[in-house]
Amino acid sequence: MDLLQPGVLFQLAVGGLLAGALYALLACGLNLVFGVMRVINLAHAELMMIGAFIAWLAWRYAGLHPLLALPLAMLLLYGLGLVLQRLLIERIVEREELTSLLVTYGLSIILVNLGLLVFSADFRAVPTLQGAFYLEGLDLVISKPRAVAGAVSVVLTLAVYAFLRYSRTGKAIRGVSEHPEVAMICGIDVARIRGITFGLAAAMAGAAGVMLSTIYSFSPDTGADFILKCFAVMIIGGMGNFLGALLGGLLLGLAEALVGGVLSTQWAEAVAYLLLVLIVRPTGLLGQADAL
Amino acid sequence: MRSDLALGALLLALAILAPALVNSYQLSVLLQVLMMIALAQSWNLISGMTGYVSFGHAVFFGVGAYTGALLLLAGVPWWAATAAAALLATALALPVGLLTLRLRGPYFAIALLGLNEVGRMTATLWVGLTQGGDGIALTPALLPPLRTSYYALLGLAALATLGVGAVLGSRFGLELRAIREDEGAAEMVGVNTTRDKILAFVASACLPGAAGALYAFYASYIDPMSVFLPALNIQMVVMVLLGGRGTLWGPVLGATLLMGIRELTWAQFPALHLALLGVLMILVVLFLPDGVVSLRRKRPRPAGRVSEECRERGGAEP
Amino acid sequence: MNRIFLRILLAGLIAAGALLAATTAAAADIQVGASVALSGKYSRTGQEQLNGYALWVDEVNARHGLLGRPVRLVHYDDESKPDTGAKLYEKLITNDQVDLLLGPYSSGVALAASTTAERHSFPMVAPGAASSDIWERGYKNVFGLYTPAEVYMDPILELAKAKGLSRVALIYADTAFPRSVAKGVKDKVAALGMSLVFEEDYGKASTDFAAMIVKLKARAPQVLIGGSYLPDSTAFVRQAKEYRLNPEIMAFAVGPGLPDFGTNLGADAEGVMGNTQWEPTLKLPGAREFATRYAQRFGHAPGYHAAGGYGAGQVLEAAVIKAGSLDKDALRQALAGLDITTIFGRYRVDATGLQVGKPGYAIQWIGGERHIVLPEENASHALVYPFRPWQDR
Amino acid sequence: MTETPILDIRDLHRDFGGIHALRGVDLRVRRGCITGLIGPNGSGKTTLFQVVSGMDRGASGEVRFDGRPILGLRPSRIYHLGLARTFQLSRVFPGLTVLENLLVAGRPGDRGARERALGLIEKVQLCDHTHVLGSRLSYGQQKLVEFLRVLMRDPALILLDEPAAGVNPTLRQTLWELVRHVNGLGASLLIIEHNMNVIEDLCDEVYVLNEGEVIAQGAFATVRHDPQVPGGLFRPYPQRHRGGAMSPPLLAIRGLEASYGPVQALFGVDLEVAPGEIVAIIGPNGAGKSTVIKSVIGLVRVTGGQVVLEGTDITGIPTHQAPQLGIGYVPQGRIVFSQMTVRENLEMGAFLERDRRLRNRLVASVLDQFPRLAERQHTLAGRLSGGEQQMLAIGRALMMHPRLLILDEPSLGLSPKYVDLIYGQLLDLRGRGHTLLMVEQNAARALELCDRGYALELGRNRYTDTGQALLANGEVRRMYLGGT
Repeated sequence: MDLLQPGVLFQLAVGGLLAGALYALLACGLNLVFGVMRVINLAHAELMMIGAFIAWLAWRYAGLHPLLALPLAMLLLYGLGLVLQRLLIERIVEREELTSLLVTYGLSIILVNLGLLVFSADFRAVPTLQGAFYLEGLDLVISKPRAVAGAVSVVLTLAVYAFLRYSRTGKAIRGVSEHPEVAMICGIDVARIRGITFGLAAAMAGAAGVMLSTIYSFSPDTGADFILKCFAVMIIGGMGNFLGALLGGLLLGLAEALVGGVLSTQWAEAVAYLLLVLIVRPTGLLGQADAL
Repeated sequence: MRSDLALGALLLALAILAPALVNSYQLSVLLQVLMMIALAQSWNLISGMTGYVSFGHAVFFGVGAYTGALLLLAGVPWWAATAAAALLATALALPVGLLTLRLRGPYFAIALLGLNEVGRMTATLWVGLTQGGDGIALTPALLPPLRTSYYALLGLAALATLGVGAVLGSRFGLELRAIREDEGAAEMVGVNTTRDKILAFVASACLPGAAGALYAFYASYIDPMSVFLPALNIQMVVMVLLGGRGTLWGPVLGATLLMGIRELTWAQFPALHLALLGVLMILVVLFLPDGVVSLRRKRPRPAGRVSEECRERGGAEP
Repeated sequence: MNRIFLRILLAGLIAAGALLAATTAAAADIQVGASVALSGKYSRTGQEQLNGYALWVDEVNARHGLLGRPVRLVHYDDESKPDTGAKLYEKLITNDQVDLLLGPYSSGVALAASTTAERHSFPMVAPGAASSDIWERGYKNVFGLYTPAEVYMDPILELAKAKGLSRVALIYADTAFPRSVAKGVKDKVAALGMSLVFEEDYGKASTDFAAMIVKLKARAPQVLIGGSYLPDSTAFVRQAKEYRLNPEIMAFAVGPGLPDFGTNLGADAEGVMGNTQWEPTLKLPGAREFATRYAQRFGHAPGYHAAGGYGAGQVLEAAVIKAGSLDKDALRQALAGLDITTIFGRYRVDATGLQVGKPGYAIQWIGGERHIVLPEENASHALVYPFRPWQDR
Repeated sequence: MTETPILDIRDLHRDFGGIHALRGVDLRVRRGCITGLIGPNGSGKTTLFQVVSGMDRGASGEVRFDGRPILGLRPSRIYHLGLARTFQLSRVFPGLTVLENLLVAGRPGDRGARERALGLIEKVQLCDHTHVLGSRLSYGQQKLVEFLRVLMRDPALILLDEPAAGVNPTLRQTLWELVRHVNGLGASLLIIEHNMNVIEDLCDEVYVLNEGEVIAQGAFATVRHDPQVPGGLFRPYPQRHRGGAMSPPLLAIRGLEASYGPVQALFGVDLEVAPGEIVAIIGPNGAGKSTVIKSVIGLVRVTGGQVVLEGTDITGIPTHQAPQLGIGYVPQGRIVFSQMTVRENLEMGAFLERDRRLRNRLVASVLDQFPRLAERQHTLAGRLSGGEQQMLAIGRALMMHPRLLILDEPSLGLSPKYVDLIYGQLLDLRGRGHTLLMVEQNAARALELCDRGYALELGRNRYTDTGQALLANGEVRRMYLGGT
């Protein structure tokens, strides 16, 4: 069958990995927040949409190229993340998981609907990056916006990883994630670190949003599809595992592209959901299933 | 207990008389309130009582809607189609419960969220059965009249409330609440937690199945997006939280309040009313975690009587 | 029983009663009821349709109303949801007791809302719905305005046949309207003896077509038909460019007919074909004037959704005048037999209420503007053929 | 003689990823007997309960209850067979009333259950609390209710995990009477308890567990004199209060009261630490030893009294300010950041030092003191042995040159070799002028080392003197240190 030719599969795989890099960037932030404060932020994808709309506004009204809007969006979302953490998340960090799920769910509804109010459900795009790279020798086409988005996503994800790994604040974040009490007695202000973590995750989501705006058409409610994909990524990579999320994102992108190629785009969309249900594998996630 | 029965009887009487008093639009609003009460009570049974938060109960609603619609098209009478929808949803809940109820906290919530999407994708992709994204349109000739749907949903809502009331006052309810409080300790005092959770889950899937079918008959048109609706999951959660989870009247009050707020706000603030719902959700969770019913003054049971009972017994013992 | 709880309940009942009382105020005006999407995924197009309704009402009133009585529009937001639409038409009919009904936007909502109208035997003029499913249920009270989705692509496929093309690829979103388009395309392709080399549907939210295009390229189609909306058609064209998918004809159902298609794609829109129900440039009585007045009132040029709304009003007006009363049976008869041309085009329905009088128009983006290219008698610009390969641009 | 024991455990093993919590435990509870289970913290007592009750299903070996194997059965099944247990930290259902808490444990469909529950409630004089939510009870009441709960179905065997910890003396008396009463009605009991008086009074037989092995068994009188049994198993002391810090104190604690939620843990503790001293806090489990030091660094909410460091009131400071004030803290259980290297762990200790070069110098100086750590500085801390991890935790606390170093159970769970090593390090630290405040279960070792010791019981001071004096005090030796 023509679709299973190596050339076609290779083409699909490259496209899938690039798309997957974007999932990874988004899911890494979600995972970071989960790791540090055990909060699953259901509004994470809405933060991404804010990033996308910042890019759109900057392009539409100031003619700013998305790559220039990137730092702006990240900065604004970092600030927004700090505020949200202070106003909402800090109040629920120590409460039962249901509370954080519900509060962030509420936040997500608010953001989506305010977005619809302000921007309407119209689909927007930021068509500044155009065209593709044609690698004739390999018989490979790589869409320019996708290549850029993929590269930026991978670079940012690795940069955040390096930040966590080597910087003083990054180590503090890891410390709080592992043993909040011990981190405290090392002189780390845990509430502040939580704020920085949430801000950082929001900034990553914002960056993902800017990149998304260059690839896809989007409307305020586009985030809903992505949050489910993020969960799938977290489940593949392991909840709270940063590099795992990077890997998970790439894998999901790859799987979607291949399924989309071999079956159909509809099935490709189902991949993430089927992975979500994988959470019920008999031993449960992280082998915690039967612990009472 | 007696006052609960009295209140229930009063509400039921009002609801039975309602069709004679209101026009058919008002009746359709009431019908939706009743549907929401039935759904809220179902959710209450599993999530309110055991603390296992389902973010995917709409999947049973969706399955029920499709079952009902397809059977109706095949010539099955509406009431039989509704019963079949309830049965199928219940049958589906058994394997789902077996697989997912071993997961705790967010894992369970996410698994069911995913399940709803799987349901939606199935309805979308299984074109041969469901007509995919075309949806299923039902013609009026097949549909039960509005009043019939209304009474059927009234029956569901009453059944659900009665069921929750019965469970709350029963040993089973006590065990479910013990699971919510401390699953390990519950197991240690002899509660077969696995069996109880699955029973509650399966029971809680039955009514959304029937409600889904009746919804399809009321709306006359369903498609995957409109019945496997994530927003419906949110509504179930919000209604129960708003009213008070794990209580008898909380979901009834929550559903009524929520639908009332919707009726009052959607006309004025079309896009805003969902945002307001989000705000409400956050406020309730943060400041009123036990729901509106917790506002009613908690009068502690007269301590004197109890200790007398206690003392009397003490006196009687040698 | 604790009193506070009862009090809350009582207060709720009183509030509900007051609400119901407030909404049932009678009026001497003729009330025209409509519910369209003002929020949710169809909010933009729904709003345009509502604008069309509103403009018609204003102008009718400026002409001394209907049957000598002023007309008032009662409208709601159905949130783009079928069940809300059904409930709101129930409200319009039984609670507001409106005299006339105009339809909602989108085929899905119309499918649900029309059942409500049918139950009450209340005739409804329904623009904003093109899926012929609506008229296959034997209803007596739903009267379409749009060219049915099934024949949307006929002019373009006939063009392809005339140009000697045979390899057709079909993609479509998985909702009621695009599926109807696709059904029509498949029938027409078979009828014309062409071959369908590729067919795939995709989710409504899907804007990632990379995998699909890679597959498409392998099948080398000459004609690409998309049963699509705006976001997906826009995304598809951008990705088709990246992957250099070069059919001779590229046509989409909804997207290219909208101004945003050009705004979003810029020069890449060039040569893409599409359908339109209506363009201001059509040689129809009053179309141009309507466009001017609409632009004055709402500050932007009307799309076909707005014109459809206005045209539906005109149809309703003609039917009321023909029936001479607001009687439902008389109106139904009038609507069934009416044959008029509005600013939106010809109106004539078959026995089921399906629109059969209005032809489909094919448009093409040429020089950054939409032009009608087919049928030729309505063309505002000559067809540009074939589609210029991306790498040559 | 040939009667089968009600509980028969043979060669029971339980590993947690390389840590052997139980290594071949053999234990028998005879019918109608009260059997005591004693042993230092971390010796595997609670793990044994977890396994026997079915809560932990990862063990290997054989457990027979009333002659039938129960290993691998689910807890509710085991309960229905007639084996019930309580938890070390009370697990009453917080959202259920006292009555409901009991009813849950009753036989389904048993009409007499309510009567019986009310009778039990009455027996412990909780009548006024019948319809009070579990969460509103005092901790002691919670423990009591939890005990009542397991009595609802006349179990043949009851496992009690420190039933009296945190219970006030009056209720405590009630509780022990209830235990006797239940035993009189035919139930067998296996009790974990640190109060040796109770063990001596109640138990027919005692098992001593250490590092997952039974090291002694028999009548209490026999076991007490068994040379194998560590001296750390002691019992309450007579009231005696003497001695104070010689020089102006570095740290002064006055009338300290503290609570965990509704549970008050400290009832006015006084304590002083002079510069250059090693001060040890000893006492049985639940005495409030760890709570004292956690209150100092703000990990526990202080509800009354004062903590003064060099004249500055630091009561209730946010924990993260502790290092700034010159307090280093080594938490219980050798907690290190397992995903970071040894070096990074030390750097975390100097988190407040922003200058990288200075930080490196601090790391170097700590590595000088702990050559073992220097060798492994690039290893992930999670891969170190227990003793090395404890060293690392101490090193981390020393990074900022604290004026006061606080240690919570530094020898807990370490093999004797490492205990010696750690204690050597602590002595070295004092030699270098550090001031140390430590909580220690291993009272004999701690008293040998320290300048002064404070003995706490039930959240109050019971005995204060120099370490040597405490060790030399015959009464203390007899009552606290196993009488050798």
